[in-house]
Amino acid sequence: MSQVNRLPDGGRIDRDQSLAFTFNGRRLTGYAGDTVASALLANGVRIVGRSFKYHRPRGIVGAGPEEPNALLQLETGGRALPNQQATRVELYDGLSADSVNCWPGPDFDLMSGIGLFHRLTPAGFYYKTFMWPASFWKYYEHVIRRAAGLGRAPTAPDPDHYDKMNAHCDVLVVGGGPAGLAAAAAAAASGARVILADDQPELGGRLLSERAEIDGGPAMDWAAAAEAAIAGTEDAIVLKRTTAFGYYDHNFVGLIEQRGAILPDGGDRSRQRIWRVRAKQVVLATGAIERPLIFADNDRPGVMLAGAVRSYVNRYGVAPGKRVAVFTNNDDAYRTALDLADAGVAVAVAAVVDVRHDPSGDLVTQAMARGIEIVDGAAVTGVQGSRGVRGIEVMGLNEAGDGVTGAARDIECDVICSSGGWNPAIHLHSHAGGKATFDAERGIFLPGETLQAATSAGAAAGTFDLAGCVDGGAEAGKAAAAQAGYKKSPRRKNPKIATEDEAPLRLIWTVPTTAPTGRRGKHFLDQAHDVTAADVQLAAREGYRSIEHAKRYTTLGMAPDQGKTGNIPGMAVLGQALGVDNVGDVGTTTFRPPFTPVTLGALAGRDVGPLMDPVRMTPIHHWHELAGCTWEDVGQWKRPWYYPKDGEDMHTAVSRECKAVRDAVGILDASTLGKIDIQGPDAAEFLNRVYTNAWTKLGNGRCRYGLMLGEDGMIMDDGVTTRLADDHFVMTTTTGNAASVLEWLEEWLQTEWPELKVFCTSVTEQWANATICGPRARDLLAECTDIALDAESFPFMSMQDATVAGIPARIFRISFTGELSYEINVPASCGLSLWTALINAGDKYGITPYGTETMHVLRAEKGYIIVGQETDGTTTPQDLGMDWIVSAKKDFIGRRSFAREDNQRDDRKQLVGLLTDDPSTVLPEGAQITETRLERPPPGSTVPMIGHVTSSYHSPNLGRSFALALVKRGRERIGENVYLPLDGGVARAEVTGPVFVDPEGSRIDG
Amino acid sequence: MASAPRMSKYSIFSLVRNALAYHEGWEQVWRSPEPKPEYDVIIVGGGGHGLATAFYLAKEHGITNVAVIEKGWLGGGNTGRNTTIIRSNYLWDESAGIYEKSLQLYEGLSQELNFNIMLSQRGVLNLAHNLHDMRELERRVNANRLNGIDSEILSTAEIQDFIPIINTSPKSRYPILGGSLQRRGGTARHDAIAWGFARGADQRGVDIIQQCEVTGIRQSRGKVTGVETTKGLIKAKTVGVVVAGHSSVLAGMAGFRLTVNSYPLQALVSEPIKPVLDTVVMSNAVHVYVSQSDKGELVIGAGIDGCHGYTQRGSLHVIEGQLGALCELFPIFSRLRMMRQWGGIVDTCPDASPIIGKTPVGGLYFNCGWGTGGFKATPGSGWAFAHTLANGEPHPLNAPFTLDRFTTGKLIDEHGAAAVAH
Amino acid sequence: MVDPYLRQSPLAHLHLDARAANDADLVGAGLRLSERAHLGMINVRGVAADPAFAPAFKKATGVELPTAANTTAGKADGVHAIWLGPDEWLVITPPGREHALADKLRAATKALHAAVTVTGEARTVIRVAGANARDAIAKGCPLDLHPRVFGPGQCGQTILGRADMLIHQTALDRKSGAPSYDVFVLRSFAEYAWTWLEDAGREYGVQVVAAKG
Amino acid sequence: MLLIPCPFCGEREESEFHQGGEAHIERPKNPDKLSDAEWADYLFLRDNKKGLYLERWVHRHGCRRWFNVARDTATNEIKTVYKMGAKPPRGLTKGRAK
Ligand SMILES: Cc1cc2nc3c(=O)[nH]c(=O)nc-3n(C[C@H](O)[C@H](O)[C@H](O)COP(=O)(O)OP(=O)(O)OC[C@H]3O[C@@H](n4cnc5c(N)ncnc54)[C@H](O)[C@@H]3O)c2cc1C
Ligand SMILES: NC(=O)c1ccc[n+]([C@@H]2O[C@H](COP(=O)([O-])OP(=O)(O)OC[C@H]3O[C@@H](n4cnc5c(N)ncnc54)[C@H](O)[C@@H]3O)[C@@H](O)[C@H]2O)c1
Ligand SMILES: Cc1cc2nc3c(=O)[nH]c(=O)nc-3n(C[C@H](O)[C@H](O)[C@H](O)COP(=O)(O)O)c2cc1C
Ligand SMILES: [Zn+2]
Repeated sequence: MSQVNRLPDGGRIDRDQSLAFTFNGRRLTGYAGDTVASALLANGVRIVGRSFKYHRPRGIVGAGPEEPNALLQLETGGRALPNQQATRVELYDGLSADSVNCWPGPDFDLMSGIGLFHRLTPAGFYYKTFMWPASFWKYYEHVIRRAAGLGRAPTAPDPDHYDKMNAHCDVLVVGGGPAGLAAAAAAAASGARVILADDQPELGGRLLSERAEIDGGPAMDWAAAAEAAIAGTEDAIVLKRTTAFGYYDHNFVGLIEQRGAILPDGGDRSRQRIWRVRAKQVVLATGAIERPLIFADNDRPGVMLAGAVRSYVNRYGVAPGKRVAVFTNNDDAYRTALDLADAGVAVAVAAVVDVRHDPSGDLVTQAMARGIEIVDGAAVTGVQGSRGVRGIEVMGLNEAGDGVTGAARDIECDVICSSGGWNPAIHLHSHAGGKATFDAERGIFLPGETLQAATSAGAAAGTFDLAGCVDGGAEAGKAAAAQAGYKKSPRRKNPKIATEDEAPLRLIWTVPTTAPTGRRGKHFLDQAHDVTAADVQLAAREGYRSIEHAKRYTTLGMAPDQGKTGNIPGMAVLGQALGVDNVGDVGTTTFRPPFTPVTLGALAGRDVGPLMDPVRMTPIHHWHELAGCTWEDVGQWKRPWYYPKDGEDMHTAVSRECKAVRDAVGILDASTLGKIDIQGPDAAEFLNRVYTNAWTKLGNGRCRYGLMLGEDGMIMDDGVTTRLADDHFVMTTTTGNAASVLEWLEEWLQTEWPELKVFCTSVTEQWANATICGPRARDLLAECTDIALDAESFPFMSMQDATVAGIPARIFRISFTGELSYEINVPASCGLSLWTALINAGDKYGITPYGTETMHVLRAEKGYIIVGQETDGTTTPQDLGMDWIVSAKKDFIGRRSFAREDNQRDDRKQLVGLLTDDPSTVLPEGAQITETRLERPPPGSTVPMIGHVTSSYHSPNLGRSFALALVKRGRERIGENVYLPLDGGVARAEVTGPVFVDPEGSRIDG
Repeated sequence: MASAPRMSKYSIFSLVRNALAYHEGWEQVWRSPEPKPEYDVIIVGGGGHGLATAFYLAKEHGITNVAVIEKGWLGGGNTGRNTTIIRSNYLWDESAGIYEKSLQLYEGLSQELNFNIMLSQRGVLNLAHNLHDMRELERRVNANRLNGIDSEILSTAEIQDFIPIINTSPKSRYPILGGSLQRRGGTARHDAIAWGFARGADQRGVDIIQQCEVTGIRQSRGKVTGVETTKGLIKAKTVGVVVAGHSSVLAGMAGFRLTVNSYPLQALVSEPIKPVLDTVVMSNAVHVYVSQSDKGELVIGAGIDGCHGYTQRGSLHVIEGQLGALCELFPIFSRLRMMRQWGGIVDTCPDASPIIGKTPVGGLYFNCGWGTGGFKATPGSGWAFAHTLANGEPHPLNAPFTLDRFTTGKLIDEHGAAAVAH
Repeated sequence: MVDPYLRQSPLAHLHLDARAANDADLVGAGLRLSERAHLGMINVRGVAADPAFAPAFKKATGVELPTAANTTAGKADGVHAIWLGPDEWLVITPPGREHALADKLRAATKALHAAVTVTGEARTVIRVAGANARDAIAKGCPLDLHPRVFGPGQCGQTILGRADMLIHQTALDRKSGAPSYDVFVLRSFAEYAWTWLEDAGREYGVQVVAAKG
Repeated sequence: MLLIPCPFCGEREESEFHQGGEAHIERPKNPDKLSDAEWADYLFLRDNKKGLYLERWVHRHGCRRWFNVARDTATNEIKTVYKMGAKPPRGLTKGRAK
């Protein structure tokens, strides 16, 4: 049998289902129910990787999310998953895993030479060196970067997908150990909606790893019954393989569920799902995480957590070694000794080394009875074997616990089970602002005051006996349900659980050896980042006295395991180095989400690819698409940019479209413009306040252009508003601002002027808008409608209801191009019909669909602005020469700001036109303008600028280029030259007025 | 006054020497003095800006009877939680001036401080996803170049060459149309900035007093006389307040209000991986930015949270949104995992520019409003603020950034350049 | 009145009728989707506190004004009213009846501070039914749709993925007992919402069904 | 991730809302009578309080109504919500940043 460490029987694995996998190319087998870690251990693999900084050989330490060392690269290509904790990956057939951070492999790693220089590379050494010569840092950095990092990113896009589920419940229970099961069962029994989430494939928590009994039978039988009871209640959701990763404000908890049958491949389902849970009450039954004892060379492969070894023996049927020593400061680790002793002949317990004198609890007595040697009042002072434990050196511990006494004794062993006590997993409690209180006796942090509707139960609350966990869990579940409004709870009987008497632990934070810490072997606190007790002591010595400084200086707790095993010992080492009385006063670093790393793609969910953001489509969208337009993104809308005919480039297409509008007729889909229906007796007064010009006297059926300012006096939006009746207007806004303008209007109405009787309703999408534009527009429209269209009957800036192509329509005679123009609005569902009718009827007039680019050229030729292009949040109406639209007679939003000093400056930038010397030069939009001819300066020196180009095009109508610009004192400069330093040299341009075509406005009537 | 306590220099030689002595000979990077009853200048806030101010006060102006008062641990505010992006490609002349000064100081800072701040000038690329973005970039690049700041436009193809793993597909929801690149931009090790300035200031005699919160600002006849702290009253006739997210709180103590609003700004890091991204990439339109640290994590951020707050944590939906954008831009990041997320408290100004200068109270100066983007300004801001404190008048570099500009209307609107945080 | 053949629903290009015919024999799909195109909709604003308003509304529409938050009144396949806010309602009519009803509403509220706007063109309605309707929607909607909280006749304005949605639980499905929802989205978002729902439903099986109007 | 009780629709997720800054900033009745400094005060100067903070929210993706929220910006605890135009509930008054 190749699984040399597999016990002959026992465990929760399925020995009938053998699974093949590879590790660093080696073919191995394990069983269904194994994790990669248990399978590797079963196969006798000891070295699973190399350490981050010193490239020391490392083995498996834990059996869960606390694992610092066994971070593997899973699979390859697009399915690669770096840095996976072997202890959390369920084995599957065909799995392929590799070690990270070593080359060519963990057994022989070329970088291990680095370890020789370890004395030169204490915490933070890089801050002190690599500075000379200054210019060399980039080479040093290159080397540092290559050396750092762990696994490798996938090399192809993710073939899997992810999704999310919003969920609500009365009681969310996190953790499905005895406490969580009891809590969930109690809450569910009361009728509350319960969600129970546990990160393991099976519920039971620690019970999966222990030989505990409840009601006289295996505790897992009790767990199975509890699970069935919960799952059996209406509305309960039980989520396995689901980790609560973050606890956020107002009882919002993020869970991540693994859904694919195997970790790296979701199959047809989403690989992982984020549950966004809003709970009325939360019970945190997340258990506790064992912490190691910090002794010299405690990172050698074979040094493991005692509780983890119990998991391997009891849950996975694996004995990680043949001769196991236990090193403990508490009674719980004796369970490991007992379980190993009971595991059969394959494994022997070398000894229990206990830092306490005369340990005395029930478990100790049992161990003695089993004939296990107990070396009390002793310390492990050294580990033999650099590539794997071969034995330990043990010496007596002095009274104070800070020195060793007596003679050294060697004990042969290949595994060391280390236990320094258990830390309640208060991570989630702390995420959302919960306090932690220090229990100095036990050296642990307990959940304190919380800002959330939450309680902790079981080991997470510092209750370590099983009976207490079950009882406390049930109480917490019942209380949570009651808080959520489910007061009635059925009577339950407490299960019978025998409790062993356990003696207190003895806190020894760093286990002394024969030399000061750091001089003989390394005492690792954070194996993932290679942080030692000496590093933390150095930090303290150098003045990084705050735990937060020490963390950042040494990188303690900053690796993917986030210091689940090392943080608390690290804090204590710092406390001792600083000489504080109560190490708890040093405090913890801040617990932050996620509890364990969360896939970025899962957090993105389905908001990627085609669903990344909605594509907003007008009713005519698909016509444009068939016509082969190119699109411009405007907010979420797609708008036709231009319509290239076969072989046309943008320039040719746009020129053709521009000519068509000025010479014949063009048609534009303007459906995206914002439209707001404004009704009520105070509607005109309201417009007076939000626009710069006056609205009271506007006649019914008449249209007026308006500028909207922010209260800071800067232009915010513009558009045409039409009076439909005395108390009824319809406002148009720019496409991009449609939603924000409506919200702005509502804000003023609701918060500032509730006395105004006005209602606003968005009708943007109620109407499709086809705008026909050009000298033949009237002829075209006449074919489709019966109303009189001559300039007198239907004058510029007016509106009429009519039927166009059989469709009821609102026609607005307004123009953004200076040409005769009709904006025909029809019910959106008729938009496409209208459009095709106009296209067909317009054929004989040479109708040409045009896009936003042509629209921009044509409006610029007329000097019409685009908000966001000619304006940038610092532009006033006066800057644009639009004083004419600013009423002096009334107050309006923004008016007071004009009077401020800066708006009175005489060198403000003003809107002007520019004509380059060379008519073929189209200036880049955004080009900067200088007063005199200046080249671009060399880096480090500057050239004064007087403005910039806002819009710039080639105009087929002018037969040349032209531009609009904002230029200091621009209007005074008309007729003068300015300069534009560009990539290819300096261009010269003459300043002109901003209107290039038809300044008299004679074309407006066709 | 307090002479330099220790002057040992960091170098490869000192490293070797100390290694032989088991690193027991290293001196404290800074002392932990008890506050004196009075100082010439008090700086409230031991973030990068406050410490830089103290350093330049001592170094450039010879004013060393200075206390920096920090309520927590130095560098623990936004300085300790930012995404470390450094660049100077701002639009307006005023901003270009101070940010470029800052970048220049950064370029010599490791040597000046004798502390490796790991300035990594790997380039900062701003992406454009629509025509409006493109125009804005073009405008800024042109302005930068006339302001002597290196800046260039990259086409989509050039971007693909530059960053092979980026998704430039024209089929993506918001295709990349181009970008602007400042090659001198990059990142630096944020903690090192705080520690290096602290060490430099301390060596020159500045008292850095941590775990000491300012609880009141004493005034007499319109002039500041000192600050009340959790360690008692400390007097000074010149007080500079540099407390970022807490600026309004301090202004409240002094009896006036500011134009800043404090918001959570979040960031997160992925687990560490081998180098895949050698540039800082930012996108306003899809709202995300990312770089890879020397240690291997992807450092990822986006815009501020939606509502005011002093909680130093934010809302998950903001993170969810930014990661959608990230996975669109970098499809190979989808399977990587978030290792840690956190928040800072940023003090945003209506025009996305800072306030550095006088206040209604004589002798009391504020330096705040850096919002989402003041890390890059740390040395420049400290340099200019030190000048202001030393002379009682602003330096021309910070003269435009007055509180008064909100009265006159002379705002310096950097929303375009300030981007999604940075 | 416009000829119906001139009108196109925002999902017309997806040829849902053909797909429905195709899917007619599908069994076991957990999600059933259809477009209820061209429903008449009237946006009504008014002052709920004005004692004359509710009666005027009732008189014109024949439906009680729903004043309790997140509730509706009337029959989901006839004229009904949906609460949108404290002074805002959406009146739904069978196709083609909205203008006449809007005129009646205008007349009835003439003397009051009210606004009546026909807005049905701006939206379409996707009916989401089947055993997994709630699950599919819950993938992108933060509302608690659990039957204890959100029952037949209830409504809410909220979010679906990245689009705004008005959701109305019309009935419990007669066959499965599962709730069925009308999801109102702006027409420009219709394709997004449809695609989104189909994608959300993939794991449950999606059947396109013919609209019943 | 706040859960905000819209006074009209009930408790809803933060992502449905938009915060509109400090509450109870009234537009001056007669802007022309104000000095530039007073105008700037109205436009830009804010309490930005740490602790109990009165702010305006709009239920953007819901009923589109604006309302006031009294929230502790140091803990995110929402003390109460109240309608526009209403005075802050007793004991929850406006004040400077503390
Ligand atoms: C997530 C995030 C990402 C960012 N990314 C970037 C980026 O990529 N590039 C960039 O340029 N900028 C970035 N920034 C902004 C940048 O971090 C800040 O502008 C900058 O660090 C501010 O430095 P500071 O020294 O002014 O403030 P801080 O570092 O915040 O220092 C202020 C100090 O004042 C102390 N203090 C407060 N109140 C008191 C009191 N009453 N008494 C005594 N002390 C007090 C605080 O404890 C704190 O230490 C980011 C910010 C965040 C939060
Ligand atoms: N004697 C001792 O020293 C000692 C110390 C600690 C624990 N224990 C024993 O351990 C058990 C504790 O019971 P319990 O129920 O409190 O804890 P548990 O450890 O049995 O169960 C906790 C469960 O929560 C899961 N979990 C943890 N964090 C999670 C998260 N963020 N999301 C999802 N799931 C998460 C874990 O995987 C585990 O399944 C008892 O049997 C107790 O006796 C004993
Ligand atoms: C640029 C940068 C890189 C970081 N890298 C890591 C990291 O690799 N590992 C880690 O645990 N935290 C990392 N952090 C986050 C810090 O641990 C911490 O969360 C942050 O400084 C905020 O402090 P707080 O969480 O203690 O409040 C990083 C922070 C920054 C600003
Ligand atoms: Zn609401």
